[in-house]
Amino acid sequence: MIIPYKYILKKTAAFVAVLYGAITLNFILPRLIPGDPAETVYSTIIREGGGSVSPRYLHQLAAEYGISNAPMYVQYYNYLVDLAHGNLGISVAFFPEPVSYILYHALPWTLLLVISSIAISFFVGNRMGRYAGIHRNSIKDLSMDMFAMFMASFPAFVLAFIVLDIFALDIKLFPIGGAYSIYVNPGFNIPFIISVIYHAVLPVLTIILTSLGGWELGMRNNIIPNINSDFISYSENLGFKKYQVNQIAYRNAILPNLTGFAMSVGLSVSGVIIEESIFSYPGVGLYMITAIDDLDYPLIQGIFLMVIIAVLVGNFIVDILYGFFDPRIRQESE
Amino acid sequence: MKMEEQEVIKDNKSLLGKIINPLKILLSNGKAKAGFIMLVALILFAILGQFFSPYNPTKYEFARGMPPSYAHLLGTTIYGQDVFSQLFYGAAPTLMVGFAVGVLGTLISIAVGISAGFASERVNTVITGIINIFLIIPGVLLIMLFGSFFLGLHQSLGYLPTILILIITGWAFGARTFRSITLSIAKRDFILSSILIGESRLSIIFRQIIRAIFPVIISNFFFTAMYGTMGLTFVEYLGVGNLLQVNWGTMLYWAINNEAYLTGMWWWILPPSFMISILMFSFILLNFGMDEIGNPSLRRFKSKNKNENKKIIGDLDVNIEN
Amino acid sequence: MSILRTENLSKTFISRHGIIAAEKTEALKDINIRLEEKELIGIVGASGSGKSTLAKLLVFLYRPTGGKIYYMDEDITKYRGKDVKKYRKKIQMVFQDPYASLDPNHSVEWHIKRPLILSRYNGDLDNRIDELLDMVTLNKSYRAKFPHQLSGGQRQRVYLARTLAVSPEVLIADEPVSMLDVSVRIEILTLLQRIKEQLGISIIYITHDLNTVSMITSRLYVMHQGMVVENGDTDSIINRPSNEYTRKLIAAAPNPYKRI
Amino acid sequence: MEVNHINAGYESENGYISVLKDVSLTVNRDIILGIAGESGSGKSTLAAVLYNSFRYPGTIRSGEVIFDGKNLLKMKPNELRKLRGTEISFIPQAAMNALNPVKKIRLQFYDMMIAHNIKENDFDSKISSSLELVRLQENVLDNFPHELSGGMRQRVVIAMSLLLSPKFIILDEPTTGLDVMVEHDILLDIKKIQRTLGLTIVFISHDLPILFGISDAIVMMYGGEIVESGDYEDLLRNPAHPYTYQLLKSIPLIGTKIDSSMIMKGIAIDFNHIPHGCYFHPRCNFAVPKCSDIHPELKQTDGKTHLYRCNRYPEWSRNAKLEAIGT
Repeated sequence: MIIPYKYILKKTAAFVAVLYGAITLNFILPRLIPGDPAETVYSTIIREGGGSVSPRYLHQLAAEYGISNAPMYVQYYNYLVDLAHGNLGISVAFFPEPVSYILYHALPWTLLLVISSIAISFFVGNRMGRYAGIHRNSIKDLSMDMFAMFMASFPAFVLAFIVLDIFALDIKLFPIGGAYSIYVNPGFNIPFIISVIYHAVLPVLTIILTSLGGWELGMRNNIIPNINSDFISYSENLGFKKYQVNQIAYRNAILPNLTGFAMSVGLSVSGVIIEESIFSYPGVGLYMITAIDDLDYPLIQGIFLMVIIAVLVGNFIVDILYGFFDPRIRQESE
Repeated sequence: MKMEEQEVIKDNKSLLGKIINPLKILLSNGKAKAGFIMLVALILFAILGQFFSPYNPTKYEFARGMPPSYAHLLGTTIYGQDVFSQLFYGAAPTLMVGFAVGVLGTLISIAVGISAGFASERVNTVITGIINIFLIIPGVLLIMLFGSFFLGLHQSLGYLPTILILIITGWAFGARTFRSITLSIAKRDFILSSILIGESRLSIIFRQIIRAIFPVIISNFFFTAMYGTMGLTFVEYLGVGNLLQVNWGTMLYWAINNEAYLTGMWWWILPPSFMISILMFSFILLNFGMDEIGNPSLRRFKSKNKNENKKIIGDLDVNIEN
Repeated sequence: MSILRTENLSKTFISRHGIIAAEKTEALKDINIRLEEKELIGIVGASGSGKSTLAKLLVFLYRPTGGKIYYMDEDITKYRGKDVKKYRKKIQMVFQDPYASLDPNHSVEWHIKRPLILSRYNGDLDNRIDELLDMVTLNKSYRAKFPHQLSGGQRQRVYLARTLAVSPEVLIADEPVSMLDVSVRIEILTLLQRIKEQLGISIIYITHDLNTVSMITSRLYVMHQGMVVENGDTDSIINRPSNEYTRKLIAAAPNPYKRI
Repeated sequence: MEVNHINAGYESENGYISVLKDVSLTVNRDIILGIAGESGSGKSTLAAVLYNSFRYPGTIRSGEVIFDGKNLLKMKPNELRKLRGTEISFIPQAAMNALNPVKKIRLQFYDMMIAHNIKENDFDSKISSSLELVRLQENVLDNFPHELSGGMRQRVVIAMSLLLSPKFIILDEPTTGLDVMVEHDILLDIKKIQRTLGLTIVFISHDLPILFGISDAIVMMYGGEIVESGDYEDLLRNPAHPYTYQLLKSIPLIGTKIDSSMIMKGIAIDFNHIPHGCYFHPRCNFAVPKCSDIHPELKQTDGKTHLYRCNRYPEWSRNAKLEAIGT
């Protein structure tokens, strides 16, 4: 296998640049929001019954944020140093838990939802698109497309409520929330794993249903020009078997769909955050809603950073894989 | 088919002709036609809603949580508002947000995308980087961040903050499309030829590139409008919009927050969901139909002369995904 | 005084590999050609010989990496901005593929009108358009047509009218007939010849096809791998090629009377 | 191969457009048959019909293509598939697009053999013998198509089409887009392969000089019908149709000077507006009034194998000769 070093190098450089941009944005944005986050947090703590905290804590809080009278570049430096040590500040809503601790516990659940739903909907959606594309302009194609468009036109959370209402409340087939049953022991044991899967079915199903349409339509529109392409008709003319021809068209069509991954990961994470709040799934999204309600800036900031890093890493991996799959991309960048 | 359309266009140079002819092209596609009819019906619904709303949609003047009846076609909310009035009256703002985001977002995408496609390599790389950052960051996060930034300002600014948030989070999709499409068109001989005869860049952009990518612009408009509608429901659902306004998004917010799905008040939660879905569906159909018009290899019929066909298509046949 | 001449013209393409590495490809090496007034010369070479790069250098679509281009004995290599625009009014280029060089969204009339407006033509535009169409043996009825309604040969003629609208002094024709049917080629070639004779425009005809180039040009440059390997009088090159590569080219020229 | 009374055209939004009109021809064994015509003469349509790869919106109204006693057009898809690449093969126009851009050449060869259930042990020997035919080194196998030059890609395509030693091959403008030297080399190779392996080739091109150079027999197409066919020598020396004569005259040649009598007037036929009478009469230098009324039938000259479709042969031919002497 040829290793596309230059391509990897280029992508790594881009990854680092975007990551740095996101980290900096995360530094700037809270400073743009009117009002001093430290003061907001402080007053929230007092309002929520933490009356005993001393005013000195305000200074301490300000320090936590890196908000001080120090010049901007010093603040920025402190922010980067803190970040390097994994210090994301202290949450307000879940006082006195550090943000990093909350994220450490929430992120695995979110990753579980994101990865499983993206994997399944990518696979199923692309297969559906392949089916529609191969039978293009037939009733099979039309019904497939209509289904995809119809599913995509539901706001994600509305669909979630419908699913929740039917499957969890009416026929009580699935639990209404949580990530696992309180009767099982967390750990690597079979009852726990089964319980986790059982609890993940509804949220994953909803995310799949809402994101399926995009994959289906994208794949269909990618595979049709491929089916009409010269190399496909040449393969047919050489007597390739039907499945070989379809496989070639599919493989070539799926490559541009992979670049669509960047968008889809972002969208899926959006979907997941919403679903988690509806299914009370203890992932990042659930904490996010609470954080927004309580104006928990450290937590918002932490989640923001965590999600972006996760998405960037995901994209980076896809990009690198893409370089191995499509030799043309390698050449373009070489 | 193309040939005929071109002829019709040049025969009708009047303003009316300029409106009708693109419409004819749009309606030549089944999916676009279905979407168009649905959209027109919704627009009519929205206009009528501004004048003929049976009750004041914001007043809490009726019995609470009544099921549908003659007096209240879709019953009342838990606060005693008439649901049908809200649905009727809230159509216009919902559509308005969708269209505003569609138009403004597309304009920004065109400006950014085309200038990136036409700029030097370095500028192009920088703009592409910015586009990618906006694409990769989950929209919900941005909506929340910018939403909380605007939270205190909503009352005085009406829908402006919401629209602004959605444009900020929604322009990048289109910009990416326009960038790649412009990059491929800018290398074509007919653009080089215009450079040689001394056309300025702006002139080339406005006279040639915009025309060449017009179907993509329209398709992108519907896509962004779709995003705008979906985004409005998100903004409201996440509670970072102005919840005192009446639109389908806020209706959903209140219905969900009062657990209408648990208390069996289907008449409160289903109508707005249903209407939003129809609106989204019409936008998706129009978007998809326009894609097929702009990219005839997805269409069933081809023009007679194979070679010719290829060349005409060649100018629009740009893979939007890349 | 030559109207156009180059002195050791070179072009090296640098393709970047991310941030560190870069690869250089020498497309042209020390090209010296000259074009006299009212002359039709040919540049012959296979693909990859750098002949298209040369064409694009001469009209400033690329910038040279070495050497100089003289227009009327004036070094134009350092021209920027306005000067480039002014120079381009004197020199125009005809592209290989007439399907691609006309904008499918605009009529024939638009294609000819734009250069007239841009070059501030003061006479009657309508008459001038008809005149130009007439020059390329097309009648008025073609004004309203769109490129896809024309045949390949007609498109190439419309394109010629477009370049003539700028009133250039030099025309660079890069493979103007290789995409056309054999039966149409002669028509375009006679047109080139007539443009030279009637309008006094100097023409560089760039091609890989020795058949057509030998029919209309007075002098030839044979290019191979970015260098001029042979030049001189067309007839003497055809009859007494001194370079091995030229001999191969002549042998490969298609001929119905010669069995393969 | 025998082709009988083919009528074919395209479905469009304005209805059916007829392209091929009652085309019949016979391809003899072990020769190269050239099919010539300008763009829009229906020759590519004919190529697709011959190979039964004419797809919607293209439709075949009637006719049959008999190959080895069987009608290709009536064959079951799977039967046809098995035939393709093994008995009968196709070399397409644009070699740059005919190969899958994201697969190494070797794997594409493998795919081809998997499709025809070849034993895995034979893979490498078959590949190397077919590469040898087109004078390619084996190291091209580990390249992606875009890493090869246009000429090499075309050779790979030829090698692939010949891989399972078919006896009958259709070439659709195989050298378009290649430059003269490469074109010349490839044509020489094709001819050599044809002679050594005893192949039957149908060679389709608009490039008359090449076509006459390589073919043993020639069919001239105009407006979707055959206007002349016969031995290449007959057509070259004694064309019976003015179209052939005018086309040959318009060929640019080294050493001749340009002259306006070489110009072929008019443009290729538009299938939407087919002229009345002889399709060619608006462009014919020898047309008389009756040509715009009577649509000529295909007739035989004395030479038997030489067919033509003209109202005025041999008068026009005599006139042309007189003119040539006069000037």
